[in-house]
Amino acid sequence: MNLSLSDEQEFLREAARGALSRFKTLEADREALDGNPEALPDLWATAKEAGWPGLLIDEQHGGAGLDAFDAMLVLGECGRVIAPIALLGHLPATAILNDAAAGASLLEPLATGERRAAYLPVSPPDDLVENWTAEPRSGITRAAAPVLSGSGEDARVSGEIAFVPDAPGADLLVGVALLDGKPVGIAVEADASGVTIEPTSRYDASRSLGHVTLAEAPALVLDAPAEALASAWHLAQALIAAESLGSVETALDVSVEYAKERHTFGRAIGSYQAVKHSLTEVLRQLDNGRSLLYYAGWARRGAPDEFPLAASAARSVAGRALDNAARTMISVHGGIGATWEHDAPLYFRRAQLSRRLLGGTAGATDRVAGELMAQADAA
Amino acid sequence: MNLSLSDEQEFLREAARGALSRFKTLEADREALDGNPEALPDLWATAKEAGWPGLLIDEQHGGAGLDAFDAMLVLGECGRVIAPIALLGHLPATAILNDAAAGASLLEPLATGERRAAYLPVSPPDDLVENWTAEPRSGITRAAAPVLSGSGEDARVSGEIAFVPDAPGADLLVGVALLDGKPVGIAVEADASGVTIEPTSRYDASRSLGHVTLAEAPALVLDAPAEALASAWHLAQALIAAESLGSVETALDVSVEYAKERHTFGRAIGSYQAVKHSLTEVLRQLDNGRSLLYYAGWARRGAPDEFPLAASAARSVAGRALDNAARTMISVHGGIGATWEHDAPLYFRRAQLSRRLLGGTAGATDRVAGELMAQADAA
Amino acid sequence: MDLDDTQDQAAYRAQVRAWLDEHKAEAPVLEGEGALTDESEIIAARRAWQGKLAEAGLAGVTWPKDFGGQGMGPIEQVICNQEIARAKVPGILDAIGVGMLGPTIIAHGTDEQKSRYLGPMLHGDEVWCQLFSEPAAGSDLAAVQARARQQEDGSWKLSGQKVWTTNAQFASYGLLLARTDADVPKHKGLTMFIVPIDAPGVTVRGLRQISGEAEFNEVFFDDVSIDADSVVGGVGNGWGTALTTLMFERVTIGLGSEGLGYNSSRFAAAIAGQPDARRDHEVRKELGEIASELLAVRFTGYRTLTALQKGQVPGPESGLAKITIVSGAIKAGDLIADVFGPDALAENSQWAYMISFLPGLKSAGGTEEILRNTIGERVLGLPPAPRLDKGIPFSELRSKETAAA
Amino acid sequence: MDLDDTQDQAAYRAQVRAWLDEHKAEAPVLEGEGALTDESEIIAARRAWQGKLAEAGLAGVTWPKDFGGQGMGPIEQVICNQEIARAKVPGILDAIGVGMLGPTIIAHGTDEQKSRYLGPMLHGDEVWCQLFSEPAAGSDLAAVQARARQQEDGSWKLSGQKVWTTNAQFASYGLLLARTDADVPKHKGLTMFIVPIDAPGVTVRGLRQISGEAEFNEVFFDDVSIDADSVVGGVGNGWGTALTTLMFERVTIGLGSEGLGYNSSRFAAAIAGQPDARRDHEVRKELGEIASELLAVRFTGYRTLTALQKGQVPGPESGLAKITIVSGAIKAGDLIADVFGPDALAENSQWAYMISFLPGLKSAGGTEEILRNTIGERVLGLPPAPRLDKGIPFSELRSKETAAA
Repeated sequence: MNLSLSDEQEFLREAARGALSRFKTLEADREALDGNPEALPDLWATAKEAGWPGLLIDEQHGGAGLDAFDAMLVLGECGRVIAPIALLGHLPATAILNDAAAGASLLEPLATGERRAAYLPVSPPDDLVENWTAEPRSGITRAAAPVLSGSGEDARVSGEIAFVPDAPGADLLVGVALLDGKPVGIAVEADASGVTIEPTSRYDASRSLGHVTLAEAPALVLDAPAEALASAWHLAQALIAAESLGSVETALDVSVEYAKERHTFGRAIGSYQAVKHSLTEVLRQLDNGRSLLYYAGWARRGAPDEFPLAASAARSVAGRALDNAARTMISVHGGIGATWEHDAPLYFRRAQLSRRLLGGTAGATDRVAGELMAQADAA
Repeated sequence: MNLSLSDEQEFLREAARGALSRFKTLEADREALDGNPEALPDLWATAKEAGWPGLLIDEQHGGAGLDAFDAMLVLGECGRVIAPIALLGHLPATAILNDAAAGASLLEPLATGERRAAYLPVSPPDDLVENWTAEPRSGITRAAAPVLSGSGEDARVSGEIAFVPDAPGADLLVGVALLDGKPVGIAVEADASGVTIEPTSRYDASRSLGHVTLAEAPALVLDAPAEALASAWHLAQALIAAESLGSVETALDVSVEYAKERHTFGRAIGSYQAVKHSLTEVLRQLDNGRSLLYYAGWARRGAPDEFPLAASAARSVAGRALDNAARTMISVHGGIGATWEHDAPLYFRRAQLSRRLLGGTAGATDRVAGELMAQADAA
Repeated sequence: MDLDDTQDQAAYRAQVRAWLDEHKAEAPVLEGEGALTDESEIIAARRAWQGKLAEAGLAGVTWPKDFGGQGMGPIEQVICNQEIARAKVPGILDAIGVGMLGPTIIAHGTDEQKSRYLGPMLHGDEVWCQLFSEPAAGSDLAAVQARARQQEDGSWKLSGQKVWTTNAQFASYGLLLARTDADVPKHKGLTMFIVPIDAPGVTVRGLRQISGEAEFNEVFFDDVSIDADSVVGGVGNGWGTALTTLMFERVTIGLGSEGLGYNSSRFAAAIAGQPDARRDHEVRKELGEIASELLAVRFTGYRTLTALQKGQVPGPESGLAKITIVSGAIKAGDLIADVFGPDALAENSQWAYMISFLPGLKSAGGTEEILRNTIGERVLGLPPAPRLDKGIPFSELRSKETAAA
Repeated sequence: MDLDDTQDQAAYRAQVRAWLDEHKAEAPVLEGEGALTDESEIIAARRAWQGKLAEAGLAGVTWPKDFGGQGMGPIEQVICNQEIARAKVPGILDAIGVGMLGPTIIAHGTDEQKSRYLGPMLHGDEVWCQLFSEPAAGSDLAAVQARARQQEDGSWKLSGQKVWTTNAQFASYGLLLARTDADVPKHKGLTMFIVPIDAPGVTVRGLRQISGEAEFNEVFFDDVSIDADSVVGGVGNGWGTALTTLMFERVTIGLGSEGLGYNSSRFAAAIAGQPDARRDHEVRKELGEIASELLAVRFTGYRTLTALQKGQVPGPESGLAKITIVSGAIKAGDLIADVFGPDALAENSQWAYMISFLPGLKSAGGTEEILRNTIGERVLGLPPAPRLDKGIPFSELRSKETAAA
C-alpha cells in the first residue's frame, strides 16, 4: 500500500513545471483570444525535449515506457498554466498504437515527437448505449462512429468526428471505426485523400480543436483489442481530469493569496467565512479529484476492469472542481476578477470548454453510475 | 395591479393562526411518532367552526365561495404548526364537486364539514405523458388511473391510488377515472361496496395517508369538464406549496431567534456569515415561494391557462424551500437540533414526506419545464 | 389581489400605447434589419429618442412636474416601461441619470443645481454617470479614497480613481462621492460632488470584461478643479446622499421588468428547440428549477410595485431578487451550453456572451456576500460581525488592517 | 504507487485471516439468522469477542507491546480491519477507548494509570467513553463549564454536564475534560480526568435522536469525588491532552474504511434494483456525482495511510473526508427516497434510519462550519476571524458576550 509519488515521478513533475515556466502562456492565451493566435508559443518543441510525446510508448520503440499516472502528472502541469500543448490528442493515440504493437516505423517518430498524432474520440458502449459513438457537432445526442470498409491495402474509413482536440496540424489520426458493427483500431494519415480537418476554436483560445471528416479515407487497420480501444477513451478522460485539476491548483493558490491581502471592512477578506468556506470547498474538490487520479493511475494496469469507473469518476469530480474553482477565483477577486486583463477569466474559459469536450463531464458522471450499477448486478 | 392581502384575507389568516394556537400540535405530533396517534388533536371540529371545509364551495350551497388563494392562506397557517388537519384532501375534492355543480345534497354537508371528502390524486397529462396517472405504491413510475365502466346507476370504478392524503375516515372519495380513455369526474362513498382504504403513515405522524383500492365500486359520475379535473390536481399542488411555506416561516423564525441567542467563540452564531447566509438563503426561497403563491392564487381564475405553470412552480420552489429550511433549522441548532425532543426534526420529517406526495416536488418541477416549452412552441 | 389595470391605469396605458404606435417609427433600430452599428451614431440616436420620449412625458414619469416630470406614481412608470417593451423600441438612454441621479439631486440639490441640470438630463442632452465605486471601495463603499481638498477660494481639487462606471465614455456629468476629511471615521468624511467629465484632468478609460467588451469604464481624476457650488447635499454629508441614490437604485430595480432579459421564457424556448434535450429528465429538472425561481422574480416585482404604490420604500430584501436572477441565469447558461455543446460557446453566440457577462454582474453593485450580510442583519435582525473599522479615523485604518493581518 | 501488500503485509494478512477463519464461529451474530436482539446480551457478547480479538493480537495492533499491543504500524491495523470486515464479524466494541483514549493515556498518563487501565480496556473488560462535549461547548470545545475543584486532601469534586457521549450507558470509565481554573483564559484552565462512571453522583441518560433511538447519552455529574491520582497529563494541561485525543480521533478516522457504510456500491445497488430509475438520466447524474465523491474518499484513506506509514500525522484536512461522506450520504438518501417514494421512509427502512441519522452526524464532532474554518486557516493559511474571547478570563466571557449581543 503506497499512494505517493516515486522520486522519478516527483522529478518528472518538477521538470515539467520548470520547462513550462519559461513561457508566458497566460499572456499568450489572452492575446490569442484577442485575435492573435500566432501569439501562442510552440510548446511541441518543449515536449520533444522533455520526451513527453513518447511517455506511453515502449522503450524499445524510443518511448519512455511509462504509464497513465506519469502522463497525468505532466498534463497536470500543463493545466496549471493552461499550456497550449498537443498532448491531450497525442497521448491516447500513442496508447492505442502501443497496445496494438503498431511497429517501430509508426511508433518511433511519434515517440520522438518528430510526428504528432491526434486521438479521434469515440466512446465505448455502456449499460444504456450499446454502440460506439463519436463526438457530435452540436446537441446532446452523440453521433455514429466512423465506419470501416474493405481490408488490408483497400481498407477505407468514412465518418465525421467533431471537436477533436489537437487535430489541426496532426500528422496521424488514430481512433476507432466499426467494421460490420465491430470496433477496430484505425490509423489515418492526416494528409491522405478523403481526410478533411476543419480547424476550430471555442471560447478557450489555448485549446486547438478540429472537426475531422473522413470520406473513404485509406486507413491502416490496427491489431488492437476492443479493451485497448475503450481504454484509450478512458485514458483521455483521466488526462483531461488531471489537466483540469492542475488548473484548479493555480486557481486556488491565486485566490488564497488574494484573500490574504485584500481587505474590506477592516479585515482581510479571507477571514470572512463566505470566502474561507468557498476556498475550502475548492480544496475539498481538488483533494477528492487527486485521490481519484491515483485510483485511475493505478487501475489502468493494476485493475483494468475498474479503469472505466476510476477514470470517469476522476473526470466527473475534476470537471466540477474546475467549474467551481474558476467561478470562485472570479468572485473572490470581486469585480476585477471579471476583467479582461485578469487571469481568472482564462481559467473560467478553460473550465467552460473542457466541461463539454470528450463526451463532457456529464457523460463521465453518467458512466460512473452505469459502471457501479453493473458491478452491483454482478455482485 | 395589487398583490397584497385584502382585509378579509388578513382576518382569515389571523383567525386561523388564533384557532390553531389553542392546540399543542408539535407536542402531539411527537407523541404520535412515539406510537400514540391518539395524541393528535381532532382539528376537524376547529375547521368546521371556522368554516374551512366550505371555503371553495359556493355560498348558495353553504360554502364561503372563496378562491384558491384564501384556501392557501389557511393551509399556510396549518403548515406553520404542522397541524394534523384533513384540508389537503378535502379542499381539492370540494373544488371538483363545486365546479361540477354536484348539487346541494352532496355539497352542503361537505360545506359544513358534517361530511369529509378526500381527493384521489390523479395527475393530468403533460407534454411527455399522455395519460392521466395515479400515485404509485412505490417507485418513480406512476400508476394507471382508475377505470370507469357502465353509466348512471350502474357506473362502477376500479383501480388503486396509493398515499391518498386524509383518506382514512373520509366519507366521500372524489377524483378522476377513465371512461374509454377519457377523464371523468367521480365521487365514491367511502363505505360503498368494493372500496378499501388501507390507513398508512410514513415518517410524519401528523400526515394521515391511505392506500385506496376500488373494485367495481359504485361511482357517481360528475358533470365536470376535464379542465376542472386537472385544475383540482394543480390546486392540490398549490395547497401543499402554501402549507410547506408556512412550515418554512416557522423554521426560519425559530432558527433566527436561536442564532441571536446562542454564542460560540465569544459571538452570537448569527453574526457568522455561514449561519447568516444560510438563513438568508431560506428567506430568499421563502420570498420566491410567496411570490409564486400570489401567481397561483391569481391564475386559477385570472389566467386558467397559466394555473398549471403557476401551481407547479409554487410547489417546486416551496418543496425545495422546506427541504432546505428544515435542514438549516437542524444545523443552526447544532447537535441539539437533531434530538428527539426538539421541534426541528418534526419540520424535517414533514419536509421529507411532503416532497414525495402528490406527484412529488420533482414531478411539479418537470411540469414547469413542460408548460414553459409548450408556451415557447405556441409563441 | 389583482394584476389588472384600474380604469385610470388602463387609460394611461392606452395613451402611452397610442403615442408609441404613432412615433415608434422614429425610434433608433438597434437589432435586426437595418440596425445601427456605429457606436456614436447609436448614442446620438438614442439621445434624440430620449428627448422625444421626454417631450411626450414618457421619461421621468415619477419626477415632479416642476422639473419636467409627470408627477405620477411608480405604477405609471411600470406601465410606461411595459408599453415601451411591447412596442419593441429602446427605452431612455440615461436610465441611471433619470432613475437614480436626478432623483438624488431633486432630494438633496440646491435650486440652482435643479434648474441647471435636471432638464438637460431628462431630455438626454446631457448624459450622467455614477462615480461611487473604486478599486478598493466596492462592497465597502464608505472606504472611498478619491480625495477632494478645498482651496482658499472655496473651490475644490479632486484626485483619485473611480471604476465600474457605466456610460462615462459619453457622459457630460458625473455624481461623485469623495473623501473631504480623512481624520474622522470613514462614513463621516465624505462629500457628494457634481463633476463635469470634460474638465481638465479627467480621463475615461474603457474597462474590458470577460467577453472582451468594455461594458464599464475606469475614470481617473488628476488634480481636477471643481466649483464650490457643485457640492450636493452639503460637505460631510456624502454618505447620506449616497444612501439616497442607492435607495433609488433599488426602486429602479424594483420597477425594472424581470431581470435584464434573463427570464424563464427565453431559456425555455432555447431548450425547446432541441428535440432530444426537451425530453431528457435531467434537462427538464434543471430548466424547471431555474424557471420556477425566475418566474418568482416577476411576481416579486409586482409585490414590490404594490408596496411602492402604498408609499413603502423597497428594503434591502430587494437584493434577493438580484441573487435569484444572477444565479438562475448562470445555471441556465451552464444548462444551455451543456445542451448545445461547444457551439453555445462560439464567439457570436448570445449564450457565450451571457456566460461571459454574468460573473461580472455577480459582483457588480456589491458582492452577493455583502448583499446577504445586509439582508441578514437588516431584514432578519441578525447581529453584525465584529467591525474592526468602527469609529477609527480613516487615515489610521490601513495601518490597523496591516497590523491585524 | 501501488495498492498491493508487501510480502510482510501479505504474510500478516494471511495470519489474521487464518485466525478469523478458525474463530469467526465464536463471534456474536448481530444481523440476519439468529441475531442477538437483547441489548445487554449484545454488549456482553461483543465484550467477550473483543477479549478474544485482543488475545489473538487483533485489537490495539498499533499499541506498544508493553501494554498488550502488537507494536505494529497503521497499515497492519488497516489490514486487520479489512480482514475483520471480510470475515463479516463485528470489530472491537470499544473502538473509542482502544483507538483514542488508550493512546492518550499511553501518551500522557502516569505509569500507574497505564498499568491499571490499559489492559482491561484492550480486552473489553472495562469499556470507556469520551467526556469532552457539553451543551454549551461543542464546536467551541475549550468553553467547557464542567467544574472540578480541588479539596484539601488533593482529591477533586466535579459538577457539570457532558453530552453526545457514546457508550456511556455501559462504560466503566470516562476520560473527562473539566475546568479547574476559571480565572485564566479558557484554553488555560482545563484539566483531564479519569472518572469512574459508577461513582456516586454520576447519572447517565440516553439522548434520543431524530430516529427516536438513543445513539448518544447525556452524563450528569453532581458533586462527584475524584481521586487526586486520576488527573491525566497534569493540572491545567487539559487542552493539550485533549488535542492528543482529537489527533488520534483523526488517525482512527483515517484508518477507518470508507465512511460508516456510506459507500458508492451500497447506494448504486439500491438504485440498480429499480429498473426505471436506473435508466433515468436525472437519477444517474445524481448517483454518478455522489458515487464519484464517495469513491474518492476511499482513496483519500489510502493516501492518509501512506502518510501515516511515513510517520506523518493526519492534519485537519482529514475533516474534508467527513464533509464529503456526510453530504454525499445525505444526497444519496434524498435520491433513494425520491426513487423508492414514501416507502423509503417506512419505520423499518434502512434508508429512513440513515436519513434520520445524518443530520445529527453532520454536527457531531464539530459542525461543518467549524471544520471549514479550521481547514481554511490551518491548511490554506487564511487569517482567522476576529476573536472576542482571546485572552479573557473564562469567568468574564459570558458577560462580555451578552454585552456584545
